[in-house]
Amino acid sequence: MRAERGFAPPGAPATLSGVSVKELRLDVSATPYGVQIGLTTLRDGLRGIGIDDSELPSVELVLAEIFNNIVEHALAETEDGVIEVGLQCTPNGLWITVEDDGNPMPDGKPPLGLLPAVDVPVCDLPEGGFGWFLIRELAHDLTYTREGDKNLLVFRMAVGRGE
Amino acid sequence: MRAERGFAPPGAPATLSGVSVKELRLDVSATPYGVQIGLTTLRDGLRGIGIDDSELPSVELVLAEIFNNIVEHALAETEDGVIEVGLQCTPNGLWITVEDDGNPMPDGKPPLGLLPAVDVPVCDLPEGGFGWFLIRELAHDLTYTREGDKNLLVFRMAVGRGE
Amino acid sequence: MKLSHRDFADVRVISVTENRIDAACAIQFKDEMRHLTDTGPGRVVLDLGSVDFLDSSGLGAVVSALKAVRNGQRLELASLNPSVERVFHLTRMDSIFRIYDTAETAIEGKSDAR
Amino acid sequence: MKLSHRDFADVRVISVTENRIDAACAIQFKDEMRHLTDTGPGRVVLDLGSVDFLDSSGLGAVVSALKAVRNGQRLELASLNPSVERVFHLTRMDSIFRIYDTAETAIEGKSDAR
Ligand SMILES: Nc1ncnc2c1ncn2[C@@H]1O[C@H](COP(=O)(O)OP(=O)(O)O)[C@@H](O)[C@H]1O
Ligand SMILES: Nc1ncnc2c1ncn2[C@@H]1O[C@H](COP(=O)(O)OP(=O)(O)O)[C@@H](O)[C@H]1O
Repeated sequence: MRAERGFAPPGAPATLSGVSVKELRLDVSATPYGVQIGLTTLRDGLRGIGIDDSELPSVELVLAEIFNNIVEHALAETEDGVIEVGLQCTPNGLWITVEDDGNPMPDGKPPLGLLPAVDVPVCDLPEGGFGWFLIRELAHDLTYTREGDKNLLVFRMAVGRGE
Repeated sequence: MRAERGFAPPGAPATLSGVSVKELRLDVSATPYGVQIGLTTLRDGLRGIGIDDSELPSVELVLAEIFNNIVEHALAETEDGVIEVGLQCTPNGLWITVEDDGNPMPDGKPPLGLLPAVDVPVCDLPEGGFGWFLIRELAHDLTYTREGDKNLLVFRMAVGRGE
Repeated sequence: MKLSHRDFADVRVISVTENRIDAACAIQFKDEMRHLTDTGPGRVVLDLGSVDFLDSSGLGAVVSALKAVRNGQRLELASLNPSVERVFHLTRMDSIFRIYDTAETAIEGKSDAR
Repeated sequence: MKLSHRDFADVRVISVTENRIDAACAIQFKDEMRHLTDTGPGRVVLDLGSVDFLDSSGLGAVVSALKAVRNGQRLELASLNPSVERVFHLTRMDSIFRIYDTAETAIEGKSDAR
């Protein structure tokens, strides 16, 4: 994990005074195995900033889908791509930022993430196309911005508000 | 059925003297329904020239595969195409000629007709590609020639040698 | 192309009421089969007893019907006439389908007999 | 990606011995599943009890394993952890697979129970 640096995700609420800022930053190597290692590392980090064990799976799933898409699509042609992740626990949930310097989203927007039809013959069942559906199901307040040659995703997970 | 005309399929043996020539000619309209009607009509005609009921299915199958391919491939762009069929019973079997004025065979040769693999998952099973396999399994001495802008197929079915 | 069907305890028997499945009716056969398997139980038997001619388009349509079943659903065949059986045999498709001599033995047959 | 398997009278139980099926191992999982269903009996149960993380690549790999079965063969699932079950539920894939609470109930379950 990198040294912490100033952190204020666009769209995230200003940190309330008196509330301890719990944040985490991580560089993830943009390969399938890098993603695997990154997600495993984040499990411990998330526990450390107050995310309950029962809340970890949905955070891990959303991050996995976002990371996988960046590896497969945004940074597909890049050898040593890096994904920068920031996570901050706030009273209204866990705010997450994900940055990469790969290709922009198609049409400059993240996919709609419609659920592929599953009441079809076995041979026609979809083997993919669930990624952005899952992201949109589980993430809140998601914004995407293209800043220069970087992609920036900011969103909130409704976790970490326990006690 | 058209009026009979001189009939000597290239490659067919000269008709032996003393053996009654039993032949049949038919124009088949090059559409799926035309093929259906043509094949049904041929059933009676084939019985008439001495083909046994038990031998009809293989002849009908080979003709169906050849006709279907002509409709789908050789004459696909033609509105009112016609397939000319000649059948002649000889001591060494039923000689058949099939003529159309559609596109030539790919590479100037009829397909090899290899059996598609069937020991595969259900979803990968072939739904087509059996036509020329069946033709080559059941027909003998098959030759294809492109004559001007016509395709000519000549082959022998090992039927009609009964009694 | 007309298909009729009879439903038993845990099996639907679909009968082809015409005597050929060929290039002229393959697409219609596929569509009707799709509807009858969609709405059918876990086991469906296609009775081909009336069919005395099946070409490779017809064979492809039967394979296509197999590929359109739901998870756990099975499509089996019954009453193949010799000329139809021959096409299944030549193309090895007889190794893909469970084939019963008659619809009756199919109905009696245990669904997990394969 | 390590898969182990145990064969019973008429069912093969395949167990994933790692704790995740994700983008890094999805292809390997597919290949090994394909081999184990190819050589397996008519009924195969995939025991996911050790898996505590499955992403959409992993889900796609399980669907792909389903699409690779032979005619009449069925692939069923057992022992989904809550996080894995959630992915199946959100994507409606729980309507496609027969899912047993444990591998044991799957083994006892009648093969034509669906
Ligand atoms: N980060 C990204 N950068 C560029 N394109 C993307 C990104 N994420 C998704 N896409 C595009 O959106 C499509 C849908 O993504 P998703 O729902 O995850 O399904 P899948 O990746 O399985 O196709 C992808 O196929 C890709 O074309
Ligand atoms: N009479 C023909 N004229 C032109 N091309 C043909 C003809 N017959 C067959 N072909 C070509 O050979 C291929 C294989 O034919 P076939 O074995 O009958 O399988 P299918 O027609 O189901 O694809 C066809 O897809 C087509 O490209």
